[in-house]
Amino acid sequence: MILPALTLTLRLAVVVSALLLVIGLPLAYWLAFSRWRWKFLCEAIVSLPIVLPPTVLGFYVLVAIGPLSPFGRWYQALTGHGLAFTFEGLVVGSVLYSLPFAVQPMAASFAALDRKLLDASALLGASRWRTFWRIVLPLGLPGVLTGIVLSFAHTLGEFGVVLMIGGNIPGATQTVSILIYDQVQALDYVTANRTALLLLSFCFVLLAILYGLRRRSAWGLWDWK
Amino acid sequence: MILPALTLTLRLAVVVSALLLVIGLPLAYWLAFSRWRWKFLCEAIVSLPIVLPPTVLGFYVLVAIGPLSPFGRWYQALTGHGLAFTFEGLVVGSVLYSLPFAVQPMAASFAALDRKLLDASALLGASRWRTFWRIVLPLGLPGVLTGIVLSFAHTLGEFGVVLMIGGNIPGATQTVSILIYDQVQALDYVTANRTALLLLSFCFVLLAILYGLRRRSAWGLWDWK
Amino acid sequence: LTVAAAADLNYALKELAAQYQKKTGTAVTLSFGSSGNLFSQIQNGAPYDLFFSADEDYPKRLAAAGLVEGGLPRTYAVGHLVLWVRNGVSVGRSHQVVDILLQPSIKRIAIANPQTAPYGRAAMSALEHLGLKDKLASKLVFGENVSQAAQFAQSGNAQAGLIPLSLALAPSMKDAGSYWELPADSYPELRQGVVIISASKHKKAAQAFLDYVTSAEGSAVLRQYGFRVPDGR
Amino acid sequence: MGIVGLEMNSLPEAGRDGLRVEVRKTVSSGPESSFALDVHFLAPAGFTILFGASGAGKTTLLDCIAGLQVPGQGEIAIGGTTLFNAASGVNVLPNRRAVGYLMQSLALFPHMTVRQNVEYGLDALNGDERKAHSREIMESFNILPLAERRPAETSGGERQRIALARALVTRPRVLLLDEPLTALDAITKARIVDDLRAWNRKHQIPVLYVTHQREEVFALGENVIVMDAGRVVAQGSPHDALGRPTSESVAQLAGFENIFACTIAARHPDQGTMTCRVAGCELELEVPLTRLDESRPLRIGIRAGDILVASSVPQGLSARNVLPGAITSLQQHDAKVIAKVDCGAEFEVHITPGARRSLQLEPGAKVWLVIKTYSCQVLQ
Amino acid sequence: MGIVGLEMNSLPEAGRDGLRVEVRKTVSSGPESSFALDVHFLAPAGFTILFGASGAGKTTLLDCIAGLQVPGQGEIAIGGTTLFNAASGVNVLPNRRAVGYLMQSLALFPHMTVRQNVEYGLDALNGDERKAHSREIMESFNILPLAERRPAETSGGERQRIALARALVTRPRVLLLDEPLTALDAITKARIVDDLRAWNRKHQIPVLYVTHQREEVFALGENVIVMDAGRVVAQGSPHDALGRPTSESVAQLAGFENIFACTIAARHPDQGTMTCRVAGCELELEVPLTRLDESRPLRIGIRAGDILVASSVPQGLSARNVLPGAITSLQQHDAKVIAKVDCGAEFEVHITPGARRSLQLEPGAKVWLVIKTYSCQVLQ
Ligand SMILES: Nc1ncnc2c1ncn2[C@@H]1O[C@H](COP(=O)(O)OP(=O)(O)OP(=O)(O)O)[C@@H](O)[C@H]1O
Ligand SMILES: Nc1ncnc2c1ncn2[C@@H]1O[C@H](COP(=O)(O)OP(=O)(O)OP(=O)(O)O)[C@@H](O)[C@H]1O
Ligand SMILES: [Mg+2]
Ligand SMILES: [Mg+2]
Repeated sequence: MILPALTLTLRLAVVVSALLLVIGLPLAYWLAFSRWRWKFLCEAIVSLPIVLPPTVLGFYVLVAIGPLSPFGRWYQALTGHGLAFTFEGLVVGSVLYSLPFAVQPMAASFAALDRKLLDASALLGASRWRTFWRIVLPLGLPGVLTGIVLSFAHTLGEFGVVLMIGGNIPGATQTVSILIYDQVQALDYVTANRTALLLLSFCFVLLAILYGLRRRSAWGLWDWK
Repeated sequence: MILPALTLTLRLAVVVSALLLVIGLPLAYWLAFSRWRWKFLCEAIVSLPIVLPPTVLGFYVLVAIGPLSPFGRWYQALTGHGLAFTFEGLVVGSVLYSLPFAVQPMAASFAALDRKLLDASALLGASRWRTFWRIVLPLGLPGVLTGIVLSFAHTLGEFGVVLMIGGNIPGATQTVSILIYDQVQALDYVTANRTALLLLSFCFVLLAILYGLRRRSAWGLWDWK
Repeated sequence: LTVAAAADLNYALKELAAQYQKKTGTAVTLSFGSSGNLFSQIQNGAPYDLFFSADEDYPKRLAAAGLVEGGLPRTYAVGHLVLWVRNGVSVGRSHQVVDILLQPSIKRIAIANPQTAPYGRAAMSALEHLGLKDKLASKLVFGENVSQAAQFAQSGNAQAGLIPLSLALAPSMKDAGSYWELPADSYPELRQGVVIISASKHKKAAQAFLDYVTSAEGSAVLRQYGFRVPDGR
Repeated sequence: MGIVGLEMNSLPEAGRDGLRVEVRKTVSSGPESSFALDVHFLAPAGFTILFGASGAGKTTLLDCIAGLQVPGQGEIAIGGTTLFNAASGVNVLPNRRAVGYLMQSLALFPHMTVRQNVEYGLDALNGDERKAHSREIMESFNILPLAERRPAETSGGERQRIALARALVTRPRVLLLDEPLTALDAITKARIVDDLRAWNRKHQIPVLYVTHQREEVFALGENVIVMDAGRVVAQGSPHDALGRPTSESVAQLAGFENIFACTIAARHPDQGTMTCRVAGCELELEVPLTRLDESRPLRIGIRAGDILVASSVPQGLSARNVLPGAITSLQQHDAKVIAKVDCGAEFEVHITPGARRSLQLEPGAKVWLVIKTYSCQVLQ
Repeated sequence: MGIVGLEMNSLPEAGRDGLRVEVRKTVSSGPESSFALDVHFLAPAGFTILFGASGAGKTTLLDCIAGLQVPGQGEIAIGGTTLFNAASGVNVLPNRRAVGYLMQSLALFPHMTVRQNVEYGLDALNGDERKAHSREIMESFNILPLAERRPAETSGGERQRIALARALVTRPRVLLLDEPLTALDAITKARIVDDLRAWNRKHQIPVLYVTHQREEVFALGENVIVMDAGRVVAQGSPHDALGRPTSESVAQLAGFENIFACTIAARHPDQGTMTCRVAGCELELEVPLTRLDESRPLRIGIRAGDILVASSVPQGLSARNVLPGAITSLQQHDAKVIAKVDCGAEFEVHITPGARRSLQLEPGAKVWLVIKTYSCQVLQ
């Protein structure tokens, strides 16, 4: 019971973090460098998902992807099944809910970069794309890493959205956090403690390795300061 | 019903954000500048609260501050009442749960500062304390702001911890997010939608003002780039 | 007076509290939650006076731990389990619960989590009794509690749900679909217990409110919101 | 040795045409402090020195050419290619301008090694070619031993050479160098100046070179543009622009140690001279004739090195100005003796230690200053 | 004019004692590239110039004195106060060292205005005093008009002056200036050098001043320390350290344009000279006598400006070295003509344009070089 939940959770967290990287980096780049006058409204909107209680957000997402909404009908027609109670549904909900945690630290660290370095890159003939990969991303890495760690950990722990959209189907949409929740609800504290300890140690090891690597600068990206 | 919940929520969010500023700034400073070799373990630990499902974390906190624990008994003996199901209890739980969201962006932006500026400050006779206030904090403001916005918004939206520790008592520990949750649970969608919309618009206005001010650099702190 | 109550009592208790306040002037603060959460909280010193559970188990456990006034919990209501189907989902002609559940148009069936929610357990044993457990096992989705199961069905993501009658009568559900009661012998009786918390400072008032709820007047309200009132009283 | 690595046949041939610049721009920070740039010049292939006091607008000008700042009005073009035109709205992005720019702040990439910095502009080449080219230029600039370090692990002068190598190794159509050699010692500087001249001979592109130092002007300059307060105040060969300055600011920059406010006392059109009276004293100087109005005050600049000192009245000399005076102070700086001589007005005179010894000059000694007419520059 | 604002009677009196430095430190980035600093000197109150090639270790040394880098071994003390001692583990924090340091990278605070930057070190004073002091020094350095701007809105030279003002306005016990005037034009530089000298007269604290420029050495220096590859290779007055260099690196830094490898051919103890043969040709030079071993090769340095040129065989001169040769090239730089003369070995000779004209020197012309014995420096 714990093993499928653990693999599912990990898969979810990895997929969500990866997607947030893909969505979050350009969004953060835009938030950091755009000169559009109404940008600040977008900045405010990006923070909004976390203002709603997760189950409530999950409920709205559930309605939005359900057969009563145009999107839900379109998706159903396209794939033959609904988005709710599937892994994809979980991903959609989690990405939405963790977006602020990923985008905000990234945008903050991009905005703090020395513009002169971006100028220098352009003057050496680099496109925006190349400048992003070679200058913005490596120098903004502390913020990007923070964003990814926060959204990864948050996806591991969050269960409100996941429960609402996923329907707690063991092996399919039951994550470890739902499992622990269930065990606590069932007053089965011994098992719950064990599961929680497992999740905590696992994450601790993961994060310790990550931060340890960063410290030892095994990436060669960190030690220029 | 909504008004007491709203004031309570705001009070909670403000107190929690303020406390996180007080706890988070020194912690972030330490994480950014300490040279202790085991620091990376602390970095990992700081991220752990969000790995647990909020209700489960709330449950553990409840047990830890409840009359069954030594701490709970001590606190009860000291103050005459328990910590659980009080505003102070909510604050403790929320601070714990939002800590990573506050500390991590702050630490990332502190770590990205140019050390030469800190050296220059010291050479002009400034103590660490003064250097922190005059150099580290203003230059790390984007990260600090991100941390505060994330933890403020997260405190508004989170209900798992709060529900567990506070117990959904209208007027005392029922926050807006619990209220919305309650309304959705009661399948009273019309009221729930209204309350959610209210919370969202309120936060949107708040954040838009914040980001707008920052953009207009009314603080005079932002436009040196 | 602070009353902790299971979520399925939401509408019924609100009405009862309003009537009671009109009658006696005593204000009743209602705090809804899942019975499990409320149980944990009471164990850890929550300042509730009364606890209306959705089953008899949690009150019994509290009683065993010596946290309640008087020996055993009182049963104030018995729940019904119904099959709720959204409008627009084809239910066939037979109108037998078993036949409806086997309709091909029903791809997902929402129930509350049987591990934690009494109505979830009841739903599982009903399915087993009707001989559908294995056939439908892959179609089940689990809500955290009965409300969430109702939401799954109400939002159309699940085509059917096994939920308490009390929720099926809620305004937003009543208009959106129709329900069929499950045979009463297909699941164990859903007796809901109530206890007065021993740490309460308002035990008299709590007793008075409890008496009101179990009075004929209170029982009528409970019946109106989809509960049966227990036999033998 | 020169920088042979820069002949990259694989890259398109750089344009051989001049740089045309016409820029008007106002930068301001608040209502009371603003700076206006208004320049217009043509820089042919080869070195053009931008010379001007601190704050004259040199960096602002280069930023506009590179596309980092947008001028309010004007046009910038290399040969036939328009980089910027305010009227037609053309504004080529910096990464498409093919401009090599060594910024005053260097802007080295802190997270890359020296080699990676230098190779950053070479991604069009394949790995081996890139290695070879960067290696060659790093060798030439004496930074090869640092190749695998990061900029923070190098010294100030080393950083300047890294930035210079990074800007040169690409094949720009225009090169902008903002005070590239300030942090270098004389020897290293001389070697790099040689390399730059060789590079320029090979590439024949316009190079705008900002410096404050006269030696660099004369060592590199074919063409000098003197800027003051956002405007071009002189342009021409180093000798023309700095040797015969016509405005006081250029004169000061060019090192006229003696500048006197004068009025015209008499004109001698037959001799091509006029007599000027130094304000505040009885002194008169014969200077070259100009068309200036009698009534207008003018300024005369005389280089300290152009003044001769004699310990007795000089006889049979062609020089028209022979001014008796007394030495007030003597200071030896390096191989140069700076004498202050009071002839009514105070003159600064530079002589050699040998001359000092042979003339036995001491403070208080009576001397005669000999100044050729053509050593006196009339400044407007 | 000076910097009157710096007499702050409200602050404690700065120490009048010298700076004693003894530092050994190795910095490395990877196993194959490391740099070792090993210096030992005493700097009295007043200017001490640190002179040395790029990468000689000047900045590393200043960082150690300021406490930004920690030496591996040694001791640093001002007067009686020990700032660092490896043996006893003393290491005073930078903010308690009372060291004023103008870093090579300036490190201006980007989020503060110029005024706030300058006033940063003055928080011990009350508002009015602080305003007055910062105003005075900003006026003196000509940056008062920029007071309300941020560093990003100023020019490179202006930034340098802001950083200098920021370092001077506090009342340090030691002042470290790392190439403070590189980005300034000659006039501004001269004015600030004057201010610095006035400041130094008033404060009498040790000032370590890093520069690459000979003029600054002679303008400011009472005491020069020449560094090379992490070591002190010469120390003394500017004239002693640079004028009579005893190592080749100092000679190059000091501008010996002619350096020849020689062997000793004969010694003439009675005349105090010896005859040296320039390697690779038949040329012989009379140079001052040294105790050097015959067999060891030595180097002779001769300044280009110390060599006389004659267009016919000179008669009746005390100079011992008269070398016939032919002019191979003539180049005019500014007011100086650089002639290359082939006398077997090639000599660089600097003459004045006037001399060139009167002697009618042209490439190919036959000339005689006259070199005094004492113009030949023997380098080890
Ligand atoms: N944002 C601004 N607001 C007002 N003035 C500015 C701003 N930015 C620059 N300036 C002024 O513009 C002038 C020109 O600056 P620029 O950097 O072009 O000078 P520069 O010739 O490069 O000087 P330097 O030799 O010192 O580097 C300076 O006086 C500077 O103070
Ligand atoms: N981390 C490091 N690893 C190896 N070598 C280093 C490191 N940091 C500095 N160096 C070397 O130490 C030497 C001295 O550097 P320093 O900055 O003191 O030179 P400098 O005399 O100030 O030169 P400049 O005049 O160019 O500023 C340089 O050769 C530099 O490359
Ligand atoms: Mg400049
Ligand atoms: Mg240096």
